[in-house]
Amino acid sequence: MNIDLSRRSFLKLFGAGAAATSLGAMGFGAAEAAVAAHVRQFKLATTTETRNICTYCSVACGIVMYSRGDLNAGEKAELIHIEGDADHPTNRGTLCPKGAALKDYVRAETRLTQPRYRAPGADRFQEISWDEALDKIARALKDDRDANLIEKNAAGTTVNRWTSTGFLAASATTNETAWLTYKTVRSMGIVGFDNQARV
Amino acid sequence: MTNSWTDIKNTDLVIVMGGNAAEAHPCGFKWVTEAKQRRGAKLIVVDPRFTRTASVSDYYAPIRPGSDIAFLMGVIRWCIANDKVQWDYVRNYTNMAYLVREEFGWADGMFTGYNEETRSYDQSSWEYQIGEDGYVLTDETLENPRCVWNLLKAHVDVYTPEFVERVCGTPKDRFLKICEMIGECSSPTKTMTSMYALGWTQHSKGSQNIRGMAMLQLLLGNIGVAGGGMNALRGHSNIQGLTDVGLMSNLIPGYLAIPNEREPDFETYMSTRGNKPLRPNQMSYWQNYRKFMVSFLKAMWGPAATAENGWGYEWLPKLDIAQYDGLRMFDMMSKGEVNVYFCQGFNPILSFPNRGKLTEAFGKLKLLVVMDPLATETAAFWENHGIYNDVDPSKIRTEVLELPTTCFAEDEGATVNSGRWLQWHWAGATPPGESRTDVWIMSNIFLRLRELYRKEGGRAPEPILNLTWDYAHAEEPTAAELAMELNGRALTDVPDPNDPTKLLLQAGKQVSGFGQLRDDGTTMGACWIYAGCFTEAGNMMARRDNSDPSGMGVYQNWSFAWPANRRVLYNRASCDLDGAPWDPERKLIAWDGEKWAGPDIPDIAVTAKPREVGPFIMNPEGVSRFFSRKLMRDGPFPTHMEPFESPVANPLNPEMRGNPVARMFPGDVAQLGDRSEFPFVATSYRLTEHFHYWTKHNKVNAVLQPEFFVEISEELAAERGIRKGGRVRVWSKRGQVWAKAVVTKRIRPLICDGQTVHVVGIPIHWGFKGAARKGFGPNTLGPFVGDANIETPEFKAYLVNIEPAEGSATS
Amino acid sequence: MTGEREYSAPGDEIETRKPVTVSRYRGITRLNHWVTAFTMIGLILSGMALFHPSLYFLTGLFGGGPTTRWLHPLMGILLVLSFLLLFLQMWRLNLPRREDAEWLANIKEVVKGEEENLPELGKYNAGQKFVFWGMSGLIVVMIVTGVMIWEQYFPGLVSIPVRRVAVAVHALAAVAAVLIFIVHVYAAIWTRGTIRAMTRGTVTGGWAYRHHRKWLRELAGRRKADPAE
Amino acid sequence: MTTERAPQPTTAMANPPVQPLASNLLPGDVVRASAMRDLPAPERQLTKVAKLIDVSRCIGCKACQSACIEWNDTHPEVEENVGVYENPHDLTPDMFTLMRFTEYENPETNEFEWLIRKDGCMHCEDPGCLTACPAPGAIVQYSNGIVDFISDNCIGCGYCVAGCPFNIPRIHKTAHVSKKCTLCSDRVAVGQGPACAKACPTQAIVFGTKDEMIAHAEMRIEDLKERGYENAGLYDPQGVGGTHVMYVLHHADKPSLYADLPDDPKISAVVKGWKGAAKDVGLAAMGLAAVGAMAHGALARANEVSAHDDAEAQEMVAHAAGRLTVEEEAARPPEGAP
Repeated sequence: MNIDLSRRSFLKLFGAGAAATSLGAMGFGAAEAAVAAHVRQFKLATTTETRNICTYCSVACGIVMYSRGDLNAGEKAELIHIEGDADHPTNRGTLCPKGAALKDYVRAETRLTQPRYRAPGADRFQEISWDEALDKIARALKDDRDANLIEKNAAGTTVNRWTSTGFLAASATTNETAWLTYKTVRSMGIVGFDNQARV
Repeated sequence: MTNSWTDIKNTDLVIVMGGNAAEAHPCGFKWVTEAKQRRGAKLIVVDPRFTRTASVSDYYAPIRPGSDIAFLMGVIRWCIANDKVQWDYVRNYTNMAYLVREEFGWADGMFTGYNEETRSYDQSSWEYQIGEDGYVLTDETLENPRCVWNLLKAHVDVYTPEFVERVCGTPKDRFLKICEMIGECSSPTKTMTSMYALGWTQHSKGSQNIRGMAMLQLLLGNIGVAGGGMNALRGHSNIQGLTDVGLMSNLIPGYLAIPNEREPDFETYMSTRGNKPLRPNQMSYWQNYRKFMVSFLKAMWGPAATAENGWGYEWLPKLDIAQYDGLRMFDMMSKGEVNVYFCQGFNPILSFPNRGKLTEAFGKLKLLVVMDPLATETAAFWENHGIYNDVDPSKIRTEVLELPTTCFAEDEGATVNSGRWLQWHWAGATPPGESRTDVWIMSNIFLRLRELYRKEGGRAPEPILNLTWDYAHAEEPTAAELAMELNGRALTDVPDPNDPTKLLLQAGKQVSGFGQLRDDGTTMGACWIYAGCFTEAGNMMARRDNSDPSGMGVYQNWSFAWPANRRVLYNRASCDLDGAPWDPERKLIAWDGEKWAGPDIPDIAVTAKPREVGPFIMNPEGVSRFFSRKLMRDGPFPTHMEPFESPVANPLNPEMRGNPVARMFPGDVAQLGDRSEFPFVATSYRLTEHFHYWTKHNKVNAVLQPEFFVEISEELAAERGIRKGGRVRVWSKRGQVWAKAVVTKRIRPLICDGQTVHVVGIPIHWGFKGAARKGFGPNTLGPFVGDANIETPEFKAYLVNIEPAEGSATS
Repeated sequence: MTGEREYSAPGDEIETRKPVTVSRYRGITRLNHWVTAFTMIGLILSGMALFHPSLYFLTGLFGGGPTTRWLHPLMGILLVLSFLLLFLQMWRLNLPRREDAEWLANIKEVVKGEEENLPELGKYNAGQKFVFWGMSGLIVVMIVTGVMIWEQYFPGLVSIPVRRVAVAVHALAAVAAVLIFIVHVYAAIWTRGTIRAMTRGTVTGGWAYRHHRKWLRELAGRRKADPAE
Repeated sequence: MTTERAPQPTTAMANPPVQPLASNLLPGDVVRASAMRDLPAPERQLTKVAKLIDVSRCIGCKACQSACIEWNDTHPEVEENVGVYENPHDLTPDMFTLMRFTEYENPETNEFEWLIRKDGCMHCEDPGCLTACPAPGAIVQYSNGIVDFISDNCIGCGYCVAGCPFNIPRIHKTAHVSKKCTLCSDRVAVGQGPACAKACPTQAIVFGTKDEMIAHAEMRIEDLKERGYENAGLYDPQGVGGTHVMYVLHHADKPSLYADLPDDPKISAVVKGWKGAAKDVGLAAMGLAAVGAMAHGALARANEVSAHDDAEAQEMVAHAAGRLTVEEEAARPPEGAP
């Protein structure tokens, strides 16, 4: 009754099945792939790598993002995995519990995908087009600036100070975003301008 | 950070105080473990809680939240008393021998010049004695009682180990053991590094905490050397960059200042920024201020900025007060003085103190615009979420626009790490839905506003109409275009000042460094300290050569570090007076007889002769300062001040509440609690499993720390009948929260001034949006008080009460 | 006295007189027995598959390993319920009596098939009683240990050390049960005329006389006393 | 078809390849498989690998947990806070590794210590799970030391749970298969180290050949001894033949301080007994009984009812017409008795 397990039957158990019998014919590769299927398929094969920097803290660990699809080739890129960049001098491939889970931040269920508007007194958001949203903002800025900009102080000095509109800037955006934000905000005369350095 | 993450491996002693590096910066903390392994370095942790950093430390000491200055001044006193001073360094590279004005003094915990009404100091006495030659008077013998050395000795005299124990609750034997460990680093070949973060900044005297340690580091000769320095670990990935680029009320990129209204024109503005050297031969680098300012103004307004109109100086807003920082804006908002407010990737409802006040303030806005990749509590401040956000939407009239933005994975550009490395990153994912980059959104807002001014006219349209906008695609400038502006370029041919027949730079070419910036309008450069980041040789920030031939962790060809690709600031101070490294095994630079050279970029003119030019080239003295002159609003030396809400009185002056010059709005005084009603000290902090309020949106991190909790000692739990895992109510004068209780041996009651002080630890991270369980943040409880110099809220030390709350309503 | 039974169960009766056939098990009891029997066989086969690697192929009978894994304990529950019904019907007549000792003392003769010198017996001999009580006890052991190791529904019921013992005890009990099962089956085959008791429900008078004379005698007497029964 | 064969891994500190590589962890490298005896000899011997967890460098940040979830695409539940830092509260079929925290007041130094240990599969040289498993090929051990669960062969019986001396395997509630750390066999197969070891910020978790890991541990132990931890040592328990996940402990004399890490783990004697000779003895006993019965049936005379028995029965039934109860009948002296 004892089963005498030959390598053949062993392989069979491992899922190779008929494929193993024609191993010679198929050559290395497909048959082996079938055999090896029990070690989980390596999920990063044929993905596109992109170098990035962790968005969380200012250790600024190097990361490698793996996506299906290549943005540079004009394709839609779906992020499937992120891990530390072993070439990076600071983190040498390591990541903390936040960084190691970055993919699930990018793909969080609570990511926003559509501009939304909340009317005064409403108890919910409604979707709104970008055009409408941007026009609303520009209008509100224009109206408030025209109404409240302090062009000159009591001494008659031009001060171009606008205090009734304020701007809190993101601290995880790039320098380039920061510079563009700076330009636009300062050109308007906004002084209620701050970032996350304090909190 | 004066140094870099990778430099920490060169240290002999790490002191983590005012931070929790292992938890908040795990991958940076790696370099502490490297130092331990490579050099046998030791790690000291001083913290109210036995943190995860403490779990791998060699020595731990507890401290009462908000008493760090007493501890640090105590260490300085001990080092002086035990001659643990790097004398060569202190004598030559600090202002120890400088004479201070006779009028300056300190008594009852206060410095001379205090004005109770304005809650400020008249700082006129906080100054050096200046000789007839315009230079500071000094006494190299250190005998003059008015020299900084003697003033310092007198100032720290009160901070005996007994005083430290009384104020900080740190057992004397533990304090002394730490003094001894630190004292060893006064050797020129031993260095200590200080790693700190919000544990020091989020106090009403946060800046003075940091100065305290900086002074200790100077005493030990540890500033500018490998493995030393003052290392602010910093928070968000680009908080350094945003500050560098000046996204603050009072800043212009590169740490230039927004003018105040007493500076009506450009020349007046420049007149106080001459920065004439205070000692012979000193570089006083800020003498170049005008070049940076003009280049900035040209970056803003291009051809419209001319010598005639003061380079467009008039178009810059001018401040009437020091700054309109976040706390002030929210205070103004609560009074109905703000109509439109933008939150770009920022969730102030959870991150600023006194949430109740904030919610009320936001309800007084006409329009709130939130740009964020995630659904934030701020965008939904009007939504009712039971006890987690108990508001009535129908009573809130604020219009809200919530704009979906991309995140790091979907955009390109550079962020600046704590070690000032500008690292470029690339997009690798398609943005979800209709989300757009912040650049696209800001451009579109600006272009539409500009169009309105073009069409309709309006108030002061020039700064808007004249703003340079010469991008290939006006609606979405590329990261490279913007980075090139930050670097700066020649607007016209720039002649070589030494040989006018030659060209220094051809029109349109990128500058190679800030040395090429000009004050005549021939160059533009948005942020002078970034000059060199994107040159004619290409994008330096994208460099990925990770070789480190010196083994010092310099990585000279990896990305770009400001300024000038320098990795360790003040590195001239790593060498003795003659230019030889204090420790030849840890050479950053050295004088080779003709020039400075080494693995790092010298922080001094390469041909500046040793013994002539001091190492601290940004200071007009050329040396560093134990006595900080007028630079700090709350005193030229740190002095012990209690938190605004404290369980004990200040032994230096029992009448003094908090920091006498800290930011405190009149309406908020009534919202301070006292120890009779709120007997326990609360301190807030971050957990390693989470990043602020983002990762609660991430299922993985929500799994790792699912629910809001507070941490208390077994003793306090017993006293209040609280069980491990039980539900508790924590309340302050400003609000209440419900949490789970983690009862632990890692927090112990402290004995301060003869009484038992219990600490309640309150992690941040939870709110009413995301994947984790709904919860609260400590900001519901924290006081609306800001640091005297930098306006950080006092999140690290305030008073609360706590009780069991089993079975009470959860929604 | 006439209503009482000492050696027989309700339903046991002389069915025909010439030749004598005796009703030994009612239909419901037989059904009960066969449900138990087939469940037992299923349990043995599935259990054996998990018991020894060389018998793992038996999982094929049940549609594979995972099915075997969930089916086995369900069959176990069925067995317990089914056996419980049998137990309730049979326990009284399986109580030991004095003659059982004598029968056991002469077990050699039993094996030889020479029953002439054995004491007269009721419905069950000591061997059958051993099978009955043995199975009863082992089934209790197996269901208790089985629940302890029933991963699907009771994963954390007992500590791991207890669970280890439970697995071992379960296996040992199963071996014992199989041995008893073999004895039971073989005895039924070897003792000719027995199987029909569980198929047709009746045995011949000779069989009853030879193996369970007291039982036969009681039935013979009862029949007279209460013809209506 | 001609895909390059992946190298054997030597470190976790590398960026995984994206070009397709042929697996280098093959069925032929299996040296032991559950419920399968007489496995053919492997064609080659892989270098033994190991993961070393230096508890003294561990900061309890849970990056390993995070990386594990992400790499293995598991979905642990968002639980509650129950007053501790362990989250999830235990290993689960979706959480293969877990930081366990112990607050310890060292009576020798009077210092408080927060001992943090990463729990998870130890990849025993002599795996109790594999010993206990009844499903052929559900648990395999490769010649590099990795003990892997092959879900397709797993029947979800939970015997591995009883077999494991470290309380590691967990049975998935809906998939009904046993789950645990695979030492990232899918990464190892393409020359990479485990995800947790790569992520670990302080490199408290390192990965390489077992020999290198032991050497690395020795260096760490020396450092710990210099820092006053006299009993620092390596945890590579020989009771299970050594493990391919090892710990550096500051208190190697008391492993159980670290959230009940077994002091001297070995496969339980009960499991060994039940899985060892007892199985064969049991099987033999059952076989013998069956064979014996058959032999008896074949050789011995059946116990048959004789005509005499039938006649006696006839007589008895007829006689009973004389209103004798069974008792009376029995009490009657047998016919022909004196």
